[in-house]
Amino acid sequence: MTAPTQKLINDGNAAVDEMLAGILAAHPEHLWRPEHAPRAVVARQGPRKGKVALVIGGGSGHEPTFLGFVGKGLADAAAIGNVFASPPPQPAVDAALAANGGAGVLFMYGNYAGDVMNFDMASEMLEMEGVEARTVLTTDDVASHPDRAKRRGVAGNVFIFKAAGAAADRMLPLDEVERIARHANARTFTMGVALSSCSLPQTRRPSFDLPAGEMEIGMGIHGEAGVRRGPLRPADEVVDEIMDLLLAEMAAPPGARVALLVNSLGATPLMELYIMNARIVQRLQQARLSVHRTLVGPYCTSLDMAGASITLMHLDDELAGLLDHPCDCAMFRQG
Amino acid sequence: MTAPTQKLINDGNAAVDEMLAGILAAHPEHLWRPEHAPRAVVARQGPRKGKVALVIGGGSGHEPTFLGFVGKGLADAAAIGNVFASPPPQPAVDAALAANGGAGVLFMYGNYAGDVMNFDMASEMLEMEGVEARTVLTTDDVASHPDRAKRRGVAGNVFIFKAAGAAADRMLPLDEVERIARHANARTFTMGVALSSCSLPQTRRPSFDLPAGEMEIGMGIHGEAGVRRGPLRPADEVVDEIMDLLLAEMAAPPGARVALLVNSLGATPLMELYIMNARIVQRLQQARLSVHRTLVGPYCTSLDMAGASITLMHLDDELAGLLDHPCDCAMFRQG
Amino acid sequence: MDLTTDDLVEMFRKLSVRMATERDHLCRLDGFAGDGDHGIAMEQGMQAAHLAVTGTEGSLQDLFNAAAKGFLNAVGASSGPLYATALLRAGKAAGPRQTMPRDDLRQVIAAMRDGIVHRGKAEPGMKTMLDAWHPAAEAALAGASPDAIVTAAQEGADATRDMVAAMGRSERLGERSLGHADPGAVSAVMIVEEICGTMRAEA
Amino acid sequence: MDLTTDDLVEMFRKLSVRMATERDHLCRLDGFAGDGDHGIAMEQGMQAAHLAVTGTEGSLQDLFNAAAKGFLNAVGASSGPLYATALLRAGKAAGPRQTMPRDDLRQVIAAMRDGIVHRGKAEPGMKTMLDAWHPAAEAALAGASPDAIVTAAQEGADATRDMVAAMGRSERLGERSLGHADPGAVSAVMIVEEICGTMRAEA
Ligand SMILES: Nc1ncnc2c1ncn2[C@@H]1O[C@H](COP(=O)(O)OP(=O)(O)O)[C@@H](O)[C@H]1O
Ligand SMILES: Nc1ncnc2c1ncn2[C@@H]1O[C@H](COP(=O)(O)OP(=O)(O)O)[C@@H](O)[C@H]1O
Ligand SMILES: [Mg+2]
Ligand SMILES: [Mg+2]
Ligand SMILES: [Mg+2]
Ligand SMILES: [Mg+2]
Repeated sequence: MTAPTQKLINDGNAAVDEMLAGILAAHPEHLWRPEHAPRAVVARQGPRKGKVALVIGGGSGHEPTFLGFVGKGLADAAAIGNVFASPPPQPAVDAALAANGGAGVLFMYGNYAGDVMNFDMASEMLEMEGVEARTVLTTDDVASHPDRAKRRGVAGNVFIFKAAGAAADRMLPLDEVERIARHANARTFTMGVALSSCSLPQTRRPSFDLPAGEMEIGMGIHGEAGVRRGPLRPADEVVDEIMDLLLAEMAAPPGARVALLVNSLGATPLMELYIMNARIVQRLQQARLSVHRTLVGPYCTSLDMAGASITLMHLDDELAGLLDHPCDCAMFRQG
Repeated sequence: MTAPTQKLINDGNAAVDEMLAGILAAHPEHLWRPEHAPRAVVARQGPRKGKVALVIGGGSGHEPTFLGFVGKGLADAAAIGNVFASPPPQPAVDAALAANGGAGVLFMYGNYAGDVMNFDMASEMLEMEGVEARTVLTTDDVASHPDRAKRRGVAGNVFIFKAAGAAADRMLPLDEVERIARHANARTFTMGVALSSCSLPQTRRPSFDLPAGEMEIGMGIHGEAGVRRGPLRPADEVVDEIMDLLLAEMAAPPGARVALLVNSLGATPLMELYIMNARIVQRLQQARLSVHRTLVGPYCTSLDMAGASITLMHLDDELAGLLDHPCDCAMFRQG
Repeated sequence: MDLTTDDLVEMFRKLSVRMATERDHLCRLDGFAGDGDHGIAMEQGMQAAHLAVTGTEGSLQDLFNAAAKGFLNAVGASSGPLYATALLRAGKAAGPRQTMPRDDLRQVIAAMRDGIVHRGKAEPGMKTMLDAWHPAAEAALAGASPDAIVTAAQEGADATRDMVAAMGRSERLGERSLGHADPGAVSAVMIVEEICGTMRAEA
Repeated sequence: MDLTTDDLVEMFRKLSVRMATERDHLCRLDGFAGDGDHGIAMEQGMQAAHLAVTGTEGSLQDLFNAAAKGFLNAVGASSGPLYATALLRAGKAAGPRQTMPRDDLRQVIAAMRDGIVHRGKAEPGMKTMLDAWHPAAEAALAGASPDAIVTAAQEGADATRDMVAAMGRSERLGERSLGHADPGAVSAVMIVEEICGTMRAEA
């Protein structure tokens, strides 16, 4: 019996609620929580009459995803699940009703069996309340399935939510916001590499085993198995393997513009992400692609997993403008 | 012979220069590098005629400290050292000359033997160029020495640099900026806890050993030994031990305002930092202290070390105003 | 002796204890192909379901409905909606009665299977909990003995070892999901066991 | 035979090789009390110093000055300014000569000690490289044999085991620095060894 993994937590079952208390205490100017809705957080600024309510959500353990992206110009509210578990329908309903501005609700979240079932139940419940709710699933994880519609949603969420949130902040109607959200998702491609297993607060054991000296290309943000396991290679080789696949998937013509996210899965520090970026930009230059915007850091994590992911969003003028739109969230600000 | 630590890097000796290339590629609108000065980065906005030039710097491996805090409203330039090694005098001179607005240069950096020797040599070299350079050392690490003047500078840098940078951005004269910098440092208190060792890119071995199940309270951001080693305790107990010491050191009267930073040492994710924050705010409320501003995340890291630090800055109206001053850096934006 | 609401409360108590005991085992199983949390979901879900039924006055259906709501709100995830729907269907099968013949638990098992199919849209062979629930339901409806129903569920769960996941978090693992039983199918066997134990408990 | 600039270049080559070999050992030592990087600093510093002297035409002093600049710019840290100043003082001691009696390396050793004191303001007993350099310098000035100078440095470095660090990164460790030699003192012994080897090398 090995020692439990090293975590600064209390009771593992209380981790999510304690984290939420800490977040609400740290960011009162950005976030509030409706009464009797312990797992819903709403933006102080943002939700308003006549505006489409963008409601995101999913399991915990991916911070700053999801609730860090709740704020003016981005998401209006988020539903918070247990660690790696979709929230039940009620928090999604609570979040939607608190953010509802009478112009409809758009649910956006990663494409996982659990999330789909729970948010669909939430949509049915909202319908009974006379609130129209639509859904756009994110499916940017190139490694998770050959068929785009069956792919999981991972770090690309940041760009996809950002585009939809900007559209909603511009007071576009639900049809338009939904169209833009689907468009943004269709043009976003992510692939990750894991260097260690994460461990759940409740078990404090590695969720899977990845021996030292090994890496797994394409692993999901919950430890779902990836496309290839092998010896850990130098950063440039790892980047090349991922970029080869991403560039082939994206199939953007020379001269195209992209948005780039170099994301930490949790335990990998900035130095390594920027070392990766040095190689990424070389590859993009070789492909004659220009980078309109770069984000580097922990944007979509997998608890304490070591590793990183690269996201490319193939921009057009519409998406570029939406990414440039200002936003002010507790954990993500721009413009 | 155990496997090298899991890192996404290439040649360990090239890590800092590759990281810098990745940073400059990611943040061209924020940072530039003078010709023939490979280890100096300068803010695109910020440095201007008649303004005191705030130049910070130190060893690499603490990202986003230091160069992530170079930008309008904060530092004008930074000198970049090897991993955990003070930069030599030349990059400090290059950074100072590039940022110089004719109103004098203020060097700010953590109090370490190596940094003091190198930056003092840089000051002498600048003097020969007819540029006045003064120095304010940060000494916020409560655990590092009983005598404040001999303490090391750690995560509190963020608040201390921020206050001085805001003062300089308001075009205050060198005397004033220096006074404010000393004042800010004197009122800032940090203490950390390590849950694992970091490892250097060149060695890829743990720099020291901290067995699983153990923690070290007060460890420095380079792995310098702390004040107490013992079994890892629940987050609330760890926070209480640190807060007891910080509150005693700060000795702020009931009703006082503080700025709070809950910092990751690198591998510890946001969830754990926010769980800590839930307890921290309870302790502050008990002490009848109010939190004017909270920062949570990786602000001053120690490569891939797991652990966290808590920083309290005892505010007065002057410091509160300076912390509220807007800044726009590659890795830190506000207002 | 007929099944009373107290018997039902006792059944959920046993389920809650059982899932707590098996938590880490189920998490490990989920780690091979999924996200390693199935044991936590089942522990929290059954604990909440037991808490809910103990706090509920009313018919057997009222208790099943309370269990469904409790399970769902505590868990979310995939298991939440699946077992919430299963328990609602179980309540319908039990109906607004204070007691029912224990043999009617056969309809309860079948109704749970139907609820899981309705919610999850999976089919047998996709390496899900359905691969345990479906044979169990068929055996229950065919009048098999409680032991035979459990055996059917167990054999169904064992068969998932040779299946490639085609649903849920663990979809598209190829080899890695092969060789390991589906965690949801394994926990399903435990639930079927407890229900059949209750069915058996004549007198 | 007198010491030529070629001999000096050769000495820095040996120092560069030596530090590369001892890198991990010095890092481990630095890990007990400091930040674990001393071996890297010495390896990169001496490598740069060697590169600098090979690229320099001129007097012994010119070569020492080039070595100082090369070491400093490659390293920074504590070792950089300390050894840069030490090497500048060594150059002054050697003077603008193309050759010098090998015995004058005694003054070089003493000058390096003086430079380290000037730059670092430490005193013997503070658990620094000075605890090796100081006794070595005293022995050198007292006319001790090359072997005796090395022994003096070695004994000084060994003595740091029982000292509590009072300077540099590793200050205020109490117990933890006790029992381990100071990495800077240990690398100093290696440098003194190479210098004394060169002093000895009467062909
Ligand atoms: N569509 C579905 N139909 C039936 N069972 C499913 C479906 N999707 C997932 N499952 C079951 O759920 C189990 C995983 O549950 P759990 O780990 O609690 O939720 P999550 O997958 O969200 O982490 C799987 O082992 C599988 O048996
Ligand atoms: N003020 C000083 N005077 C003399 N030697 C010093 C002084 N400060 C540090 N040292 C020496 O420097 C060594 C550490 O060097 P190094 O690890 O390369 O730099 P850093 O401490 O910056 O990481 C110590 O072991 C000690 O011998
Ligand atoms: Mg899950
Ligand atoms: Mg160092
Ligand atoms: Mg699971
Ligand atoms: Mg050192």
